[in-house]
Amino acid sequence: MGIPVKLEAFEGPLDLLLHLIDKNKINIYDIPIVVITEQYLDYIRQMETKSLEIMSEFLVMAATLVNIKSRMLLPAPETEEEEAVDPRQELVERLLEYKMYKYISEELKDKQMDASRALFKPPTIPQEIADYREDVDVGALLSDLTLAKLHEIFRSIVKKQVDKIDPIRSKFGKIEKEDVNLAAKFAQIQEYGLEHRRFSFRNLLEAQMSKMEVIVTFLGILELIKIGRIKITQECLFDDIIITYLANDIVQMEEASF
Amino acid sequence: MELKVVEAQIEAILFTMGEAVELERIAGATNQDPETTRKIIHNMMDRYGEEERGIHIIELDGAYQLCTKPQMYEIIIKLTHIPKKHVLTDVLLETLSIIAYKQPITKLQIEQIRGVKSDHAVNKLVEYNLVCELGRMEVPGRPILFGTTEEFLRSFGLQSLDALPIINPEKVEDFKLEAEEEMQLKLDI
Amino acid sequence: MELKVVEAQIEAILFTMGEAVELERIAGATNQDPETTRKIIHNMMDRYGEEERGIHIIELDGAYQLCTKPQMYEIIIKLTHIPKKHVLTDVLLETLSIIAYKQPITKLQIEQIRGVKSDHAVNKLVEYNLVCELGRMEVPGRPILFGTTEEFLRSFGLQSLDALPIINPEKVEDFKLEAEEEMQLKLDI
Repeated sequence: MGIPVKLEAFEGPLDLLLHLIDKNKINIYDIPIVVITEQYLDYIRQMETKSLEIMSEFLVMAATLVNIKSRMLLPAPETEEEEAVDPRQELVERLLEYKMYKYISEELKDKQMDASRALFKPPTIPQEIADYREDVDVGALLSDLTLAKLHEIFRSIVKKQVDKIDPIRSKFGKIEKEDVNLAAKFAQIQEYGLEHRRFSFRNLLEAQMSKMEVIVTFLGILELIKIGRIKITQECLFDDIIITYLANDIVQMEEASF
Repeated sequence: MELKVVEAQIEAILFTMGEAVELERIAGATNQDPETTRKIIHNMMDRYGEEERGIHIIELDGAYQLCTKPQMYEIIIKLTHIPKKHVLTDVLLETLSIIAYKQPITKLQIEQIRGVKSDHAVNKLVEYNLVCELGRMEVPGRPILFGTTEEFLRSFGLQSLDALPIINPEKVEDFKLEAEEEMQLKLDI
Repeated sequence: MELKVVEAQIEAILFTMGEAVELERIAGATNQDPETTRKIIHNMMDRYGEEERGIHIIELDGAYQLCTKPQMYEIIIKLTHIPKKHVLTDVLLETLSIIAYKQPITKLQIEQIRGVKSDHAVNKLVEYNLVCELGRMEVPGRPILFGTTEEFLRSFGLQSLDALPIINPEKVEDFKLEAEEEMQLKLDI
């Protein structure tokens, strides 16, 4: 297409659908499914979202639209008693409900604006009165509670926890997290130091491949300062920090106090 | 006891406590029955409202609290820095209105209406103390039911949940008409 | 400006500020000269004093403050001594059972099990003396560890925590199998 399209951020699939309906100035009760579906799919294609979860919500809506579209293309089955239900019906109901809440939330926003102009006063209860604490009658509080009941409550929580584990997906392989070897990194910084003697802290961090490596490098530097093997200088606030390697050898991590 | 004395006592109570105080507690402290107390307070509310006063009494779900009248805001900010309340994003407002109208409601039900995951929004609202847990729904999985708090009423200037803006059935009709009027193309399959 | 309006403004200022406010600041905010402001305030002080009011304005070295009248002290004591009704809600029961069985446990761990913020519930249980702090966990942030109190044991007639009913490990296994079967059913459809 070549035309840069500025995508608005939509809160969810219903939000996008409402926008399309609004943009085309069409009646919500009479959505031209074909047109809307095409535009909808178009938007999804242009969407740059890295979150699978968000994307999948939009895709579900797209699938619903395509489903409605196909059902509308098929001849309605001839039934004597029931009147054929418009496949768009459910969608329209959802859209209307959603639109209502969008409207209400605007009303609430105004109310909040007004209400925020009233100011309250913190409690000024004299200290000796504030210090008074009545005893809570634990016995009365627990009167209906038996150990068995407490146990039952805990069991149902445990069951809920177990339910949450998806037995299918939990058996899938894991994406291995990268392994940054602390000891190796520690030695590596010192080797670099032996070779360069004076070097830039910023450059050192920029040379790291991942966030985890940056963190480990930073920890390594801190440790080397602590054991007096390097010193650091900085000309001005927020300037680059210059590291000077003072030692003539390398210590192993075990000797340091990690 | 003389009415004036009781009124003075109620004023002192509300002033000292600062926060909302339940009718029953006020009644207990002033030795009045709750219904009489309620009448006295409402009488005071009217007077505070009519007179040229800088403060008034508001009602929050059967509790009462003293606060400044909104029109005093401009004068007060000249003197003191007023901490900004949490600015609610559209997402949070939308979620909050669903909870306000449909309470008690589960996260799943909210998500069905919004069409998107709402964990983050619900958690934020709980964090802001606008929404709280009401208990559990007795269905498999026992999901948590959410509802609005007293802080919600206060932040939105509502006496009780009955004071929520009404979703008028006519409004639905309006939306429909609006859409029809604006309609320029009526495409059909 | 009308006198009544200035009086209302002064009342609102003193109410919001809580502490003593210097005459000059009040005068500045209300756009009056200090001498006029002083007269207005003293006029208000007289009225508050004469009328049967619960609060009055006091002067402190050229500054003014709203506070309750001394004779209201008793009524505040009475109010704060009215016993509040305490109930163990579902939320509290759940949190208590988790703490009982998983102690020592941090707030974050409780939240992970419940899936929602649980500050309020934990604080209430501490207030009720059913739960207390056991120390801190030696991890970054040093979060507080919670456990049940002696009072908790006493109330249930337990000699020690070992006497708590045990969750059968087999039971957990059963739950897992159940869940797997349910999932399989869904897939088979």
